[in-house]
Amino acid sequence: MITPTHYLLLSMALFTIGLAGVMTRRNIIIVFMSIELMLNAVNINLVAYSAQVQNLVGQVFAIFVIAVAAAEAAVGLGILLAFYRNKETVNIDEMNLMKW
Amino acid sequence: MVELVLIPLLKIIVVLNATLLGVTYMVLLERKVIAWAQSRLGPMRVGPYGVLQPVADAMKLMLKEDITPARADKWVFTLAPILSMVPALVVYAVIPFGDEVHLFGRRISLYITDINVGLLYVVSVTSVGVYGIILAGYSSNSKWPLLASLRASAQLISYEIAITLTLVSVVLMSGTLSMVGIVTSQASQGVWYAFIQPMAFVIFFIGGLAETNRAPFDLPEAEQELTGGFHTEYSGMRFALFFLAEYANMIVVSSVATTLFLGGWLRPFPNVEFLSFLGIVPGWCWFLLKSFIFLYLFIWVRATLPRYRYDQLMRLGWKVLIPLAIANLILTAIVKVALA
Amino acid sequence: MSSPTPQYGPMFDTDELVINMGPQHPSTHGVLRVVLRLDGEKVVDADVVIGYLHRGVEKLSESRSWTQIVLLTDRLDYVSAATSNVGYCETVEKLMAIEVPRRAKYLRVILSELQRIASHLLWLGTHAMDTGAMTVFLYAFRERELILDLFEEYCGARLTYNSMRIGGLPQDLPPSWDRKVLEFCRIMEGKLEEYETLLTGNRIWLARTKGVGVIDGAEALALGLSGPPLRGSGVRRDVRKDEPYAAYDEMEFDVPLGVAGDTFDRYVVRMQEFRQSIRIIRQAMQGIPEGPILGKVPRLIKPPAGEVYHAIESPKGELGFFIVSDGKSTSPYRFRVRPPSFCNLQALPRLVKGHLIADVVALIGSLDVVLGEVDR
Amino acid sequence: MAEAIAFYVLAACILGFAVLVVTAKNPVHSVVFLVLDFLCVAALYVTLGAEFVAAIQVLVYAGGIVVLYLFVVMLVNVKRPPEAFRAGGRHATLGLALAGAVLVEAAAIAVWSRLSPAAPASAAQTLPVSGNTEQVGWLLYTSYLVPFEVASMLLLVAMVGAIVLARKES
Repeated sequence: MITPTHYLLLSMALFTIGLAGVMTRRNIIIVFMSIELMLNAVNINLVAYSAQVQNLVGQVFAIFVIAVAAAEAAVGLGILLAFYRNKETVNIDEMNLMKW
Repeated sequence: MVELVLIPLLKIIVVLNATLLGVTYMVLLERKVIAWAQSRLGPMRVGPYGVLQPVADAMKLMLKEDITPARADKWVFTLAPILSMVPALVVYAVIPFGDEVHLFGRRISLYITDINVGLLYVVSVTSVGVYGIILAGYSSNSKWPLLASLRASAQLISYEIAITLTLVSVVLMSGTLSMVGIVTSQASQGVWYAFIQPMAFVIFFIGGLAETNRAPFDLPEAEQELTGGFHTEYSGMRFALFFLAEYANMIVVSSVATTLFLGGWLRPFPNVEFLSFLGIVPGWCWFLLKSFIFLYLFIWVRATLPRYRYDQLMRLGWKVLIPLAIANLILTAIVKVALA
Repeated sequence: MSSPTPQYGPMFDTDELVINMGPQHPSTHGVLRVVLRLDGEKVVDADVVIGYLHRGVEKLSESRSWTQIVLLTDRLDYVSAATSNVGYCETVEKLMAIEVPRRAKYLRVILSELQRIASHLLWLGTHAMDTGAMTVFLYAFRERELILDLFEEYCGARLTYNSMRIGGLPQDLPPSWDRKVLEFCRIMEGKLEEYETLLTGNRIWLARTKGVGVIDGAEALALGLSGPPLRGSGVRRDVRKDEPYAAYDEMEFDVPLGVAGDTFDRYVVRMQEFRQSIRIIRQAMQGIPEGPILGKVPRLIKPPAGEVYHAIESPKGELGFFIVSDGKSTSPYRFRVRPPSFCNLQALPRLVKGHLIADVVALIGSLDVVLGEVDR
Repeated sequence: MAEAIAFYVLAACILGFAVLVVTAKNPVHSVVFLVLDFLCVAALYVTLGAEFVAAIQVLVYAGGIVVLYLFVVMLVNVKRPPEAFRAGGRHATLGLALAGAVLVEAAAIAVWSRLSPAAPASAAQTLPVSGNTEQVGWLLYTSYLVPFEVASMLLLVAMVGAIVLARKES
């Protein structure tokens, strides 16, 4: 029997992997992708509990999360491209200026 | 057990095989029709009138050396054709080829499954197909395929928007996303949606040409410009997978268009009693006939028209088709609310 | 992508992509190589590299007898051998001051114009094919086949005709050949309508050709363009009119001109030239005089010392031959061809700049180059 | 039983692909794993009866957002992947420690929640429509209309912002 706890553990593990990626990778694109993983971990929780309590609000929120993720990806990658054009790097450690 | 596992499994086997057979013969059909359009004979050597040509082609592609370019990203290079073939085949799961038939004392529905989000499933699965193309271009370690794959992905993503918008207006009419539900709602409303959504129908057809990389939107495979396209570096069976995927996608687009706009398996004028003698022909025959008309149109267009340029293609997609599709959607919504 | 050795090389040129088009490319019409510098799909610069089909025709001619050279001229513009033959033979005739019989002149006009139609058909087919309209290609080749049959009946060859002799022609017309030519003219007129239906009014075709590769008359002249590319820019220059050779002074025909100097105008000019060629063939067929087909030519051709330049209007443009004879040997001292394809091709980098890749193939097609003539 | 098999297989795929996303050297490989990961997550949604979210997951995430990532990777990754210069990861120790701490914390919550289960599931919501898509749509356009509109505004702003950012200054 698969209980919500199983889903919770899964989502937790996924979140942790994403977090590890954010903290350890140097390529900002991979950092972005790790954030997407974390968002997905959240979504799994939302949907799992929505199924558990027979209430669709969880799914509605999952959709909002996806919308926000899309917006984040668009703007984030836009900033990244603008940055890359000026500094010719995607290394997150080299992004240490507030302005230039 | 029989109901749950055996019958769906049999259906999947039948549909997959029929699709692959249809795809190979689609190639022959295309060569023949274009040949006739160009006052040639087309393939004539293998079998009578060349009917065994697809067999020979398949043999050739399987026996050919499968070359991986030096310094290619081997892993992705192998994955790309698979990623483009799988979505093209998976879509067939929700396409209703016909109503129910009685076979060996059982009622068997002529579709693998009918899911609540059928149309959305089609759209989302086909949207994954673009990865095959991008990754093929990237992994070949060659400039022409890279250029072609960038073209292809931009094209697919742009035209997907227009197509999806037309689908939404159809969904507004039918009130359901289920593919079977869309057909039955056409039956109950007594009209094919092509007649009440002509604009959506035309936009869908044009977008379908672009989505399947067919002329006049075949820029990603423009041999005269890009020496072949994103699959330039592919050979043998991996090339064959791209090839099959393209034709499988053509059949998908025709099938979806048939389902959405031409009443699927319904006979022409389903509500006119006078024409009820047409009901003798089984539904799946009507379905195949309508899809075939679409496929013929694809080929006909290819034989007739020159190719768009990249910027013109983008302009057509973004400045003509998408606004028209949005306008059509809004109009449909207004009319629907006004009538309700 | 994960290269083990760090590279700190220049990283600011990542926007431009240098890409090699040809010599093995489906739409460079042979072995042309164009090195393109691209910004996205836009062409920043183009460098035309030629020489992949160089056979040394000019040098070879200096060790061949005057008659043998006719064979070599076949292989210059190999889709338009007859006009090259005419050009060479007339040059030598001019050097030797040989009077060519009128019947031979008329026949030269007929063969030249048939050849012009054949060459333009090949251009039309490949040009349309380059832009993706593949049916036109096969239609054009269907009609070109008829011309090849006519040539085969006349001289036995289908591509390299060797159809001229210094002083006239090798043989008279085969029986009932003239009737077949007129029949061909009738068929061709109908087929032209067919091509125009497929292309001229087609929105996509117009979008692909209008405003692409615009060049004005002055610049076209400065670049040394000739033939349809020059006339497409509105410059009235046609060797057949300006310096009539063969029997063109007795023919009545118009010189079609373009206005905008874009790819579409070059297309229209050539389409009109089909009709003018048919008109010329009909006139020549009607007015063809009886008489000999070969003038008084010495058995051993040995022109007097001197140099000569003579140009004709080949389907591609102004085809000129410059020959120096030392008066002693039985082969030219210096033999030089002014090939229209070569001169037209040098406009390509100028034309493609700022356009997209798709336009590059359209423009190569629109210039109508034959690499055999470019590289010689 | 079938549910358990599906869950464990999918969970293994999701976690495995996620690890590969984070560890792959080549960013393009990372993107490919990310797509596969998202597809598995979508499959998980299907097993949970959330077909609509699953379809949206594939359509928006796998078919849209990740394509964007792939584009950017191909655009910027041509010459110099950052990891090629210095061995080892950034803040490797700190990062992994932090991740471990989060894992422990979350596990603790999970265990605690298991020991004292939450209030029993409330009675199933009654909506005037049936079918997953219809129900989600009903909620989106009734109770959550304002958040929905806010989300669409957000997307619009993001779209404009992305175009402004990515445009070359002329």
